Formats: sequence, structure tokens, C-alpha cells
Amino acid sequence: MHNIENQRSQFIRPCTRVWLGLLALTSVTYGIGRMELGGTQIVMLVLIITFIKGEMVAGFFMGLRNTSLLWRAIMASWLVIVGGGIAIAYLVGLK
Amino acid sequence: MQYQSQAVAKPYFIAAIGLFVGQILFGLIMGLQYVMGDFLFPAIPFNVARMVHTNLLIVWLLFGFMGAAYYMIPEESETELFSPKLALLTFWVFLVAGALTIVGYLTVPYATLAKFTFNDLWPTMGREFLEQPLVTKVGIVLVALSMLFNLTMTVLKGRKTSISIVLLMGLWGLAVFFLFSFYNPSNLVLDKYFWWWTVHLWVEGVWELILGSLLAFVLIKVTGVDREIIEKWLYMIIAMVLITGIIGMGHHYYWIGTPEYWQWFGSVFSALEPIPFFMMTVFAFNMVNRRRREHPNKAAVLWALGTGVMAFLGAGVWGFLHTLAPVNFYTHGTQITAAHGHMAFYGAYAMVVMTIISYAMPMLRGRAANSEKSQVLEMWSFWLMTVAMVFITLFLTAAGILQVWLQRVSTEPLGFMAAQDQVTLFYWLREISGVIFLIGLVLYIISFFVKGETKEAA
Amino acid sequence: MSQAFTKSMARNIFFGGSAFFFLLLVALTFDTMQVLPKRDHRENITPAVERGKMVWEKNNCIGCHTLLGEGAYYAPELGNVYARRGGGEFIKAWIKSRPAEGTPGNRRQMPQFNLTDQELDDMVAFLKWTGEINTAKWPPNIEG
Amino acid sequence: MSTQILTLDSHKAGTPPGDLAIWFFIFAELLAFGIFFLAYAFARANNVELFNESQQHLNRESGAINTVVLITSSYFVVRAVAAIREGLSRQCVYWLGAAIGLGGVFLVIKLFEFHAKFSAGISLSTNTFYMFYLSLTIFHFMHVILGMVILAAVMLKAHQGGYTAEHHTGVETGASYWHMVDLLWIILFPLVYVIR
Repeated sequence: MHNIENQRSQFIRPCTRVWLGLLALTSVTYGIGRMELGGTQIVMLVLIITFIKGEMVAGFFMGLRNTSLLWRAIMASWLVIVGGGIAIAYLVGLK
Repeated sequence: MQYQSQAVAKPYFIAAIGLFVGQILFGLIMGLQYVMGDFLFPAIPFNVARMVHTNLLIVWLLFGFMGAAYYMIPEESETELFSPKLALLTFWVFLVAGALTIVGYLTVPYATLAKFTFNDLWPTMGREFLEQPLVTKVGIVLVALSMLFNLTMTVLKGRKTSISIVLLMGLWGLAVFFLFSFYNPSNLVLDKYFWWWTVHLWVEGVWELILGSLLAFVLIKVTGVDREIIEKWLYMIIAMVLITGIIGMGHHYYWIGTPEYWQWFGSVFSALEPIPFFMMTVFAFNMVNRRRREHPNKAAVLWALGTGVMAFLGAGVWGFLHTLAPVNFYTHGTQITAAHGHMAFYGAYAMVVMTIISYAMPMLRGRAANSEKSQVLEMWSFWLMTVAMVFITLFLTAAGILQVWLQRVSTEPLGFMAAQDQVTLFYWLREISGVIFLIGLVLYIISFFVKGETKEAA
Repeated sequence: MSQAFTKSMARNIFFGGSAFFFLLLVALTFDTMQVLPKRDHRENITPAVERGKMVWEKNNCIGCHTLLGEGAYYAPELGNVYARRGGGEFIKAWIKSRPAEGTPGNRRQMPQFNLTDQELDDMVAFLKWTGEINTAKWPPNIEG
Repeated sequence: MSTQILTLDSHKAGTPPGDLAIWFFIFAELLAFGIFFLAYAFARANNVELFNESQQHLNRESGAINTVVLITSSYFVVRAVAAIREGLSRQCVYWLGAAIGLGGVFLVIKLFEFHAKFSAGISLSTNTFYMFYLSLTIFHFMHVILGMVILAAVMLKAHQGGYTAEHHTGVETGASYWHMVDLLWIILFPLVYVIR
């Protein structure tokens, strides 16, 4: 059962780690919200965390990391545009 | 033509083209009235001419859709039509009802027509595009039901392809959403809200299903590309149409008294509405590039490609131009809307009907394609009409931008008529383009009578 | 090996997606119906307003004018005409005074509709009510 | 063909798992949500006080718990895909069932949240913030339901033994959609509940 062992090490275990990582990052985001922190640096941190989470879900759960560059680029640019747009809008709102 | 009963499509197509001519003539009358206000007054006031222009458009497109359906369904289902006689009867009922309605518009004042057709008992008239007397509206429903019965029975007894299923869904949707035209509450906001359930869900909803299936049918025939591939595309395109278009209806709910969240829903979803049209363009070109045969009917291929491009430009690009709420705030109800309306209807619906006519008419006349000479003429008419329509759209857009600037944006806004006086030049240019369009249309009709060497239909 | 892109999946997305967004439309429509009374002031729809809408429709006014921006673009917007012309007297006088054979010169013509005084009053009532609908501050200015 | 390719990439090399058609749909949905997210962000920029003030009345705890619920549910779906790649239909069904169950938990928590808001008289027309909050969360809520329906259909077919280690595009298709629903919430939560 070489292939099953292979799948466990290459698919399930990374995903389990990703899952735990997502939970940890979520608690960070929640903690920031809980403390009602605000301000540019905090918001950028939250957005970076969100970007990392998005890439983790897209790459590992959705399996995009095994696909061609085009697919990964589409997803990454979506995340960048949305996240970057939110960041710009936040800065615009500071005025 | 593979099945005898497909022949019933022929009178539908001929009627469609005939009414198309009428539509263009009244369009020219209106165009002239824009710059020579007393032209044909008081014999044909502008509101009458416009009603005839738009109603003829709707009716000839319906004739085209019905003809297309009667042509396609037997071939797709691989069986004769359930009842060719019923289809012919339906044709004459529809033609006579339509002609009488137009005659009514032109001969008696609209208020008199309303009185004689019992509009007081159940008022439905006098709303844009739905001006038809109650009895005509009922007639349209009966005609549609007769057609749907006929086609559904045919599909049920024969092969069920994705194309015929999509076409039937489009036609059923057409009938169902037309029912909203019978609802005319005295509250104007409600009236407008549900008026769009007919108008928007027709042209940006179920009609696009019809459009997609017509285009898919012709592309299968002229390119020989595998049906599976074409039908897959068809489903993806119409999925995107409805996903974006249903909530895209919000772009009509910005300023008519409806809650303001529609500005967000409408903007977000209608911003996506160009996507299915873009897919349609890619689809048409892709299939033609991957063609497995050289179909002798070059003109039909040209129409099919033209539909893809012009639908994207007219409905997609020109729609997007003024669909976002902050833009629409200034452009709502101006010549920009007229510009979009002209190119979208021509590019999407008029052209797809001419695509199917171009493909099916030679078949109905017993040949695979028209003679070389006839096709060259038809392609000339394609370019004349299409280029003329592009210019009509550009001139109306220019007029619209000026109108918006003078009347709505500038710090000292002009009144409506004063602003109109400033853009007269563009209306003249539009009228000239309209004349060229008519020349194209005349050539189109002549192309049917050009003889020459033809191959027998396969 | 499984096929990468199947027709049945495309079909499922079409049916599922359409049903989904139609349901969303129904939900939004439901909410709209709850909110509308506050925006259209339907308590002010008197019998005169109702009759006025009939007069509006029977004479196919939408064939030249826009009303809240919808209609033909040949003649001025009438959703705010009551405010623009400072009340109903101008509107009535205007409609009444259209010459049956048209005004001389190259101007755009409005037909003589031969409305009765009652119909004129009803029309004004309808246009006044229409002008009070909350249209999210549209049109941009009084010129419509 | 090596077994590794068969199990790890049961799709054409280079393309994402599942039916390609679902990926068109996924990207269309991402586009719609993306525009909505940006619309929220820029509407907030014009209305910072209102948004910050209204945000305080949101139930951040239920938002965070729901994030955990969806992430975990997504992970269960990953396990379901892994199971069917080994041909283990029963495990696949169990994992899918657990994922759908968590989807249900998400819906229940969200319903409590909606109930609290609606009974406070809040609606789409209360103000711009609540318009967005309700629109985005209800729109997403409906996607969760749609995702659950898709997963349920997949589960049913898996239960009937409709998938094998070689042929299981359907599982991957449903999984991809469900991950998208998760991904959207991962962005929605900080955007609406946290950023201030």
C-alpha cells in the first residue's frame, strides 16, 4: 500500500497541519477583535493573516498547489486584489 | 431540411423580416421627428411612432424565435412536429392580431383604442413596451401557449437534446414572465417594480436562453464541432446569464422609489453581466476556429460571429458603461440608455434571428446554401447594417454624454429642450446612419431573390 | 480516468445557480415590499391619483416623456414636473393649450389630448404624488 | 501510469480537482463576493464612524465560533476526499456527514445571530452598515445551504457506492465548492466583525 502511505504523508498530514494553523490564526484574529484593537498596523496584520489563511485553504484544501501556475495565479490575484482593496479603502477612510 | 414539418418556419421568418422593415421605417420617422419636430404631425405623433417602432421590434423578434423553434425542434428531436397545422394556425392568428394592433395604433387615438378594447375594466395599456390592448396581450399568451404545447409535445415524443431543452425553457420563461404585464397596480412604484419582471427578465434573462440555443444550434450545423462541447458551453453561458442577470435586475431599481440597497446589489451583479456575453463571443469564435467542415453557407457563419461580437459590445460593454449606480445617477433616462438599447437589441436579438434565418432559409428552399452571388450580397447587408448600427450607437452616446453634461452635471443646468437643441447635429448624423441601415436591410431582402448556382441540401 | 469538464456538471450549475439566484430575488423582493410603504407614501394615493394614472396611461404619455427616468427620451422628465413648474396650474394650462395642428416651426410637437377639467385635475394629482416618491435624490437637479 | 499520480492527482495534471465546470462557477462566485467585499470596504471609508459604531453591536463570538466551525468542516471534507481516494466509501460518507453536520451548526448559530438583529428591529434599510452586514451574511448563508445540498447529494451517491478510488470527480467537485464557502467566510469574518 505504497500509494496510500504516500497520500497520507502528502495530502492528509499537511492538511491536518493547515487545519491547526487556521484555527491558531483565527484565534489571533478573534483576539484582535476582542481587544477592539484598531489602527493601520493592526489592520494590515489582520489582512496579512487573512491572506495567509486564504492561501492555505486554496493551496491545500482546494488542492491548487498541485496545479499549474495559471490557476494559482488567478486565486492569488483574487486574494491580493480583494485584500489590497480592503487595505486601500481602510487607508482612504483614515482621512 | 430533414423533416417536412420544419417548413412551417418559413412563413414565420418571412413575417419577421417584413415587420423588421416596418420597424426600421418607423425608426426613421422618429429619427426625423427628433430634428424636424413637425414631421407627420399630427397624423403620426412621436408617441405613436415609437410605440409602433418598439412593438414591431418585439413582435418580429417573437416571430423569429417562433420560426426558429419550429425549425429547430423537429430536427433536434428527430421527429415531425406534433401538429404543423396548429403551428400554421398560430401563425395566422398572431399575424392578424399583430397587424390589427398596429393598424389600431395608427388609425385611432390611443385613448379611443383603450376605450374600445375595455382598458377601463382591466387597465394594462399605456406602459412602455406593454402598450398592447388587453385583447392583444391575451392573444399573445394564447399564441405562446399553443406554440409551447406543440413544441413540448414534439420534444416529449422525440430525442431530448440540451439545445431543445434550453430553447423550451427560454420560451416557457417568456410566456410565464409575460404574465406580469397583466398586473398594473395603481401604485406607480409597484407597477414599475413588476413591469421589470416582464421586461428585464425577458431581455436579460429568458431571451438569452433562446439566444444561446439558437446560436448553439447554428454553430453545431456550420462547424461540425462535437455536440457535447457546444452544449457544455451553452450551459455554462446561460448559467452565467442567470446568475448575474437575475439580481442584475437591481440596476433598474435605483431611482424608482425602491430601497437603496438595490444600488449595491444592482451594481455588483450587473457589473458581472458582460461576462456571459464575453463567453458567448469566445464561444462563437472558438467553435468556428475548431470547425471540422467548411459549410457552404458563409453568410450564416458571419452572422453567428457577428452576433457574438455585437451582443458583447451592445449588451455587455454599452450596458456596463452606465450600469453602476453612481454613473447611472447621471445617465438614467438619457440618450445613453437609447444608445445601449439600440445596439443591444440589434447585436443580441436581431442578429441571432438573422443568423438562424440565414442558416435555415436556404434549407427551407431546398439547398444547403444560397448562391455565391446571393451570399456576397447578404454579407454586404450584414456589414452595412452592423456598421450603421455602430454609428447610430456612437452618435446617440455622444448626444447622451452632451445631454448629461448640459442638463445634469454643469453648474448652470439647461432645461431639457434647451439641452436637446444643443445636440441636434448628432441626431442628424444618427438619422443618416439610419438611412444606411435601411439600405443594408433592403440589400438583405434583395439577397433572397438573387439566383445563381446552388448545391442541393444534403 | 474521470473527465475534467462534463456537460452534466455544467447543467447542474445552470439549474442550481438559477434557482439559487431566483430565490435571492424573491427574498429581496419580500424585503422591498416591507419597506416600500415608507418610500412611496401609498397612504396618499387618493382616487384622484388613481384616475390620474389612468389618464397618463390612456394617452400614452410614456411614448414621449420619461417618468422617474423610464420611458421615451423625446420630451422632458415628468416625475418632478410638479416641483419644476411650481404646482399644477402650469401643467394644466400647458396640456390644454397645445394646438391640434401643431405649433409652427421646427419644434417637437405635443398632441392636443382634449382632456376634461376633471382629467386635468387627476393628472396633476398623479404627478404631484409621483413627485413625492422617495427616489434616492434622483434626478440630480430640477431640470430632470 | 504510476499509482501515485492516480491517487494524488486523479484529475488531469495541472488542473484543479473536481469538474472544471465547478471552477468556472467558483471563480464567478469569488468575483461577485470580491466586488461586494470591496464595495463594503469603500462604503466604510465614507462612513467610518457609522461602521465602527455599528460593528460594536455585532456578536463577534458567534462570528469567531462560526469561523472555527467552517474551517473544521472544510477539514472534514478534505478527509472525505482522502478517504475516497483510497476507495473507502464508508469513511467518505462519515466525513461528509460530519462536515454537513457542522454546516448545520453554522446555520443554527447564524440564525440566532439573525434573530437577535431582527428582533432589535434591524433590517436592510436600517443603515448602510447593516445593509452590508445583512446582505453579505445572508448571501453567504444561502451559499452554505447550497454547499450543504451539494455535499448531501455527493454523500448520497457515495453511500450508494457511486464513487471509487479511480472515479470520484463528484466528491472533489463538491469539496471544492465547500472550500470556497469556507474561504469566503475566512475573509468575511475579519472584514465585517474585526477590522476597525
